[in-house]
Amino acid sequence: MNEAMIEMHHVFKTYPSQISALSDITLEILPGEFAFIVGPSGSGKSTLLRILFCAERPTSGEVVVHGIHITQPDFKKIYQLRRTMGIVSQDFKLLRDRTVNENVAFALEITGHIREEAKSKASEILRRVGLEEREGDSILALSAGEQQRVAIARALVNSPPLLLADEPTGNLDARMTLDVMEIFTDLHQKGTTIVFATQFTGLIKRYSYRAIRLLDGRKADSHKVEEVKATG
Amino acid sequence: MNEAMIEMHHVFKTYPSQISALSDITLEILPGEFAFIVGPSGSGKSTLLRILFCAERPTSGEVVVHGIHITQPDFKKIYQLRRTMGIVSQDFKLLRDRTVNENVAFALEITGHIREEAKSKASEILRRVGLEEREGDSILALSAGEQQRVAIARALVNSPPLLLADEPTGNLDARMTLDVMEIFTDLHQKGTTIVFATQFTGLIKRYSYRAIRLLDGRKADSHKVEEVKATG
Amino acid sequence: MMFFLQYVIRRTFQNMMGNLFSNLITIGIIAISMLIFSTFTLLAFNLTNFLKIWEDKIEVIAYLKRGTPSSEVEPLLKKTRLLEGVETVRYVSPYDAMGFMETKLGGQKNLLEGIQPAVLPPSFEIQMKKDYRNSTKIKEVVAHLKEIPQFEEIQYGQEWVETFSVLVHILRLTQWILGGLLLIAVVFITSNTLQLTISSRREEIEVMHWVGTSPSFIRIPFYLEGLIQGFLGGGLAILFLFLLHQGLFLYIPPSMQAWLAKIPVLFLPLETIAWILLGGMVLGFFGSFVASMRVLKYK
Amino acid sequence: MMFFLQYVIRRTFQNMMGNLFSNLITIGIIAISMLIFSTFTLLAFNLTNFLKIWEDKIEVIAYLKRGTPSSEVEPLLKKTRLLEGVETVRYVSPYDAMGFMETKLGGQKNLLEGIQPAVLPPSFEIQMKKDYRNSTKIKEVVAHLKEIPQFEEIQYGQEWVETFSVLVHILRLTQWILGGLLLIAVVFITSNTLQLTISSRREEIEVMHWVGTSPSFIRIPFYLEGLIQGFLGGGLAILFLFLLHQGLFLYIPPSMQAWLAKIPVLFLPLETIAWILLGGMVLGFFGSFVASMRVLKYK
Ligand SMILES: Nc1ncnc2c1ncn2[C@@H]1O[C@H](COP(=O)(O)OP(=O)(O)OP(=O)(O)O)[C@@H](O)[C@H]1O
Ligand SMILES: Nc1ncnc2c1ncn2[C@@H]1O[C@H](COP(=O)(O)OP(=O)(O)OP(=O)(O)O)[C@@H](O)[C@H]1O
Ligand SMILES: [Mg+2]
Ligand SMILES: [Mg+2]
Repeated sequence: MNEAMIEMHHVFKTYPSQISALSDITLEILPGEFAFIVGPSGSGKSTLLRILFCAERPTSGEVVVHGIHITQPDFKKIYQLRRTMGIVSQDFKLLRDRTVNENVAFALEITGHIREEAKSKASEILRRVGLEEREGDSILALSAGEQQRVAIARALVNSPPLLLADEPTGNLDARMTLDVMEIFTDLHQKGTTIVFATQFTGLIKRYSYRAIRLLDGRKADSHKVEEVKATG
Repeated sequence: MNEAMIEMHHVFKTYPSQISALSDITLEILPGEFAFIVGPSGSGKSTLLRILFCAERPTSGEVVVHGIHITQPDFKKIYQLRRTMGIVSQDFKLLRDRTVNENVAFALEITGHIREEAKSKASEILRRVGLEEREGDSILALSAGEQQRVAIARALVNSPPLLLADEPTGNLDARMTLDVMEIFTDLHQKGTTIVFATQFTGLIKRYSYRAIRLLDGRKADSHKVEEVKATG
Repeated sequence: MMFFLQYVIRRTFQNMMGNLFSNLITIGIIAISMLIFSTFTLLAFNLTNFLKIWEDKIEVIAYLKRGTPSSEVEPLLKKTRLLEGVETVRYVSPYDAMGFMETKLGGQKNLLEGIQPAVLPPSFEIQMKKDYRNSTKIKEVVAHLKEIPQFEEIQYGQEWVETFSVLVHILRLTQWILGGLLLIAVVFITSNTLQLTISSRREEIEVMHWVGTSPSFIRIPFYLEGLIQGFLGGGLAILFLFLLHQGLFLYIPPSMQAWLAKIPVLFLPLETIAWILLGGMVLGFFGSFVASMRVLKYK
Repeated sequence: MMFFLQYVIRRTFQNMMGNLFSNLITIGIIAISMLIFSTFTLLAFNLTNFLKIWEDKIEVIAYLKRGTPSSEVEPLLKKTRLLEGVETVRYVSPYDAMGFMETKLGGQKNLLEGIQPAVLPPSFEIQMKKDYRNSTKIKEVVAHLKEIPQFEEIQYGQEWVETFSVLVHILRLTQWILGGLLLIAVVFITSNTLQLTISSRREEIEVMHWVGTSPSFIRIPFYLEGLIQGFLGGGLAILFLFLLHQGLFLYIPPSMQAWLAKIPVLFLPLETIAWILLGGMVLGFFGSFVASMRVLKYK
């Protein structure tokens, strides 16, 4: 096996409609690293995260996560892999007819936590994202930014070793973005590997983490991985 | 009747769970005006736009749009009012199982345009937001930024005299935001009234339009309407 | 208007195709319900028809005293014919009675060999007028007959007359109960499928509201869907019933066919078929109406 | 394990409550289908039972020549009893024959007044062994009987025997065809509702996949739902059938009850009830299985 948390070797992703979303991506993310994936809209950031999450299969190339080859994974085992990851999806993927707490507790329940335990753990993490007063509300009663914070809470509640976050601050205002970044930095310091996709170059300028830049996804040959070290 | 396009008099909105989203809002937007609604996440921007769009009823106060009192509107007539408005919803509200073109053409078809005409008009507006190559793709095949542009195209296709846009550039990168703002500015110059809700203060700094700032929606008494004139 | 119709038809078609499987199931279920109902209607129709034929056969037999002189028969016939409620009277001589017994005994008619007809009593077969063919009225007529001294005994199928009335009664009652239940079932089922169709289109309907679609544009396609489902379900039921009706004759062995030939087994009259189709459509429409009341609130 | 069970039950309950209306409809439809099926089973059961009783009555009548001396009767009886296929033989004297005729003629028995029994022929009533009670075997026995010179004529209900065979045949065939159709219908209906339940939960299922729920956690509640629907549907059908069966007696007028008393109208035996319930569950499960195959692909 390998010591890297995530490895991608010459990964190509061409969607059925001949849209090349990723082309010849090779990268390595070490355990405990905090990596930004940056690039303009449509450059393939979400595609990259979805591949890591086994929600999409690469057209060619090899992907290794946690030492497991997930290029052609056993469909029946995907769920076990997913339990080791927290994901913040760009469209939140929350249950509309459940409350805030239920949405977060849900992720615990299905992994075998008893209900009360799941509830109280959910409360705890919701406090951390500042939604302690909204626990009993339905998801539909939340503003976009609030929903995004619920999605973040759900991704964190299992304390996964790997966190995949797709534009997790896209609907947050400047102050909340700082709050969330603080949580992420905290997790990073505790050893969690974080992959953070965003198009806001402002963030990578402010935080001096490694940034992997994807270029416009429409032109297949321009797909390159660049290392951008931003300063402070 | 009145010459203002939009009037709000002492509008309060308290959601059933006792959350006060708007409190004592009084404002007036003139025909042809371009107005930003700014404020942090959860400050009531979406609520304000939903009230103007008759998707939500104010708890008290009076709202007049196009000279029509919509505080207690005739439910059967809402659709006629909506046809005079274009709305870009924060969650896009696109049809997932239709193509890009169909999503835009749909808004024309239901107002009585024949199919071919609707299609070609949709193509035209989609070219304007840079999605001419994606017309035949399903909405699910689009990145978040691309979906947002479809939502903008749909709002514009009917050439409505009033455009309500809720965070329409939230998923767009810097370059695309400029493109969209150019379209909006263009429409504004042709006489369209535009209400543009956003939390990105960067935008209001760059464009010297009137900005109405909402303050934190959680504290009812701090709800105030401020006029912020930003300079170029 | 033309545009509206075109739109409604296209959309209904899209809706139905989008939920093809559940539409087929609904149509099938409506067809089954309507089949049960129309089978029952057909049965009731034939039974009523059969009972009418049978009703005509209700008769009173008055046995004359043995050895009544034939000169007395003619005036007696006249007298009987004049009684209230009596339609026709037929004189059955001892010879006729012998023939009747032979028929009645069928295979065992050998028993009668060697019996002289003369030992049998003559009798009158009395047909009642239509309005008098029920147990109360017959009893009245029988009472009058009993007053005539030349009659030894009066007999009539009292038991059968009573059973007959009960049968008709049960039939009518069952028809209404079963009919009612099935109608409710059809409305529920159509309503349910359409409700599910509508909820599976919830997102779409929300978007339609969002872009300013008029309520009728949203609803009418669903109503039409219900109508079509009801119509197709009813049509299938009738088709299937017709095939069953035809198949009955193909399958039945010749020996029974001869027996059935005596009772005409009719198919439903065109008018009833039209009513069933119309009924299916009304039910389908009603189902979709209920569904849209429940689900299609304007937002 | 305990936790898993608890989870599955809670979720199944949530699912069913969330789609309560369509669940009720499904259960109702399954109940109707099963009711039709079990009504048919009950009818078949009773008819078979009735036919068995009737079968016992199939007999051959051999008329003796008129004036056969009574000394010859005893040896003839013995001889007949020894024939292959014959079970019992009963001697019917002319006096017995007279009594029989009176019964047969019922209301018209007055016709017989004045007839001397002596003019009637004596006869043997011959019961067949069970295996011989069908048209081919009876014909063989009759051929043997015809060889005995003391018999004037041999009679048996040939027509009835044939009709009987045909009836049993039709009954069996219809049972299988109808049964098969209804079973398919129940699977389709359950599958359809569950498919709709599943699609109405599509978003939720997607989220479940997203947070790493194991496939069995997602599927088993749906299977259980199908099982429960099938069980409740079957149970309702049996309950309703039982009420119908009981109600039959309450509603029928005393005159007919006496008549029905002769033919015992039985309810289904416990074993059959168990099979029907089990069948409902299997069908429900199968329906949900088909539905989840169609809709629940892992993403
Ligand atoms: N299922 C799909 N089928 C076809 N094309 C797709 C599909 N998903 C994504 N694409 C295309 O692949 C490209 C990359 O999409 P992706 O969602 O990865 O972009 P992104 O970097 O996340 O953009 P954004 O910042 O707008 O979310 C886009 O052009 C998109 O239209
Ligand atoms: N249907 C609802 N029921 C109860 N509370 C609601 C409902 N919709 C919104 N709210 C609450 O009202 C407040 C204002 O919400 P709104 O969506 O208007 O905020 P916003 O300014 O659009 O925020 P964002 O920038 O995050 O979209 C929030 O606290 C939100 O939770
Ligand atoms: Mg994306
Ligand atoms: Mg908002």
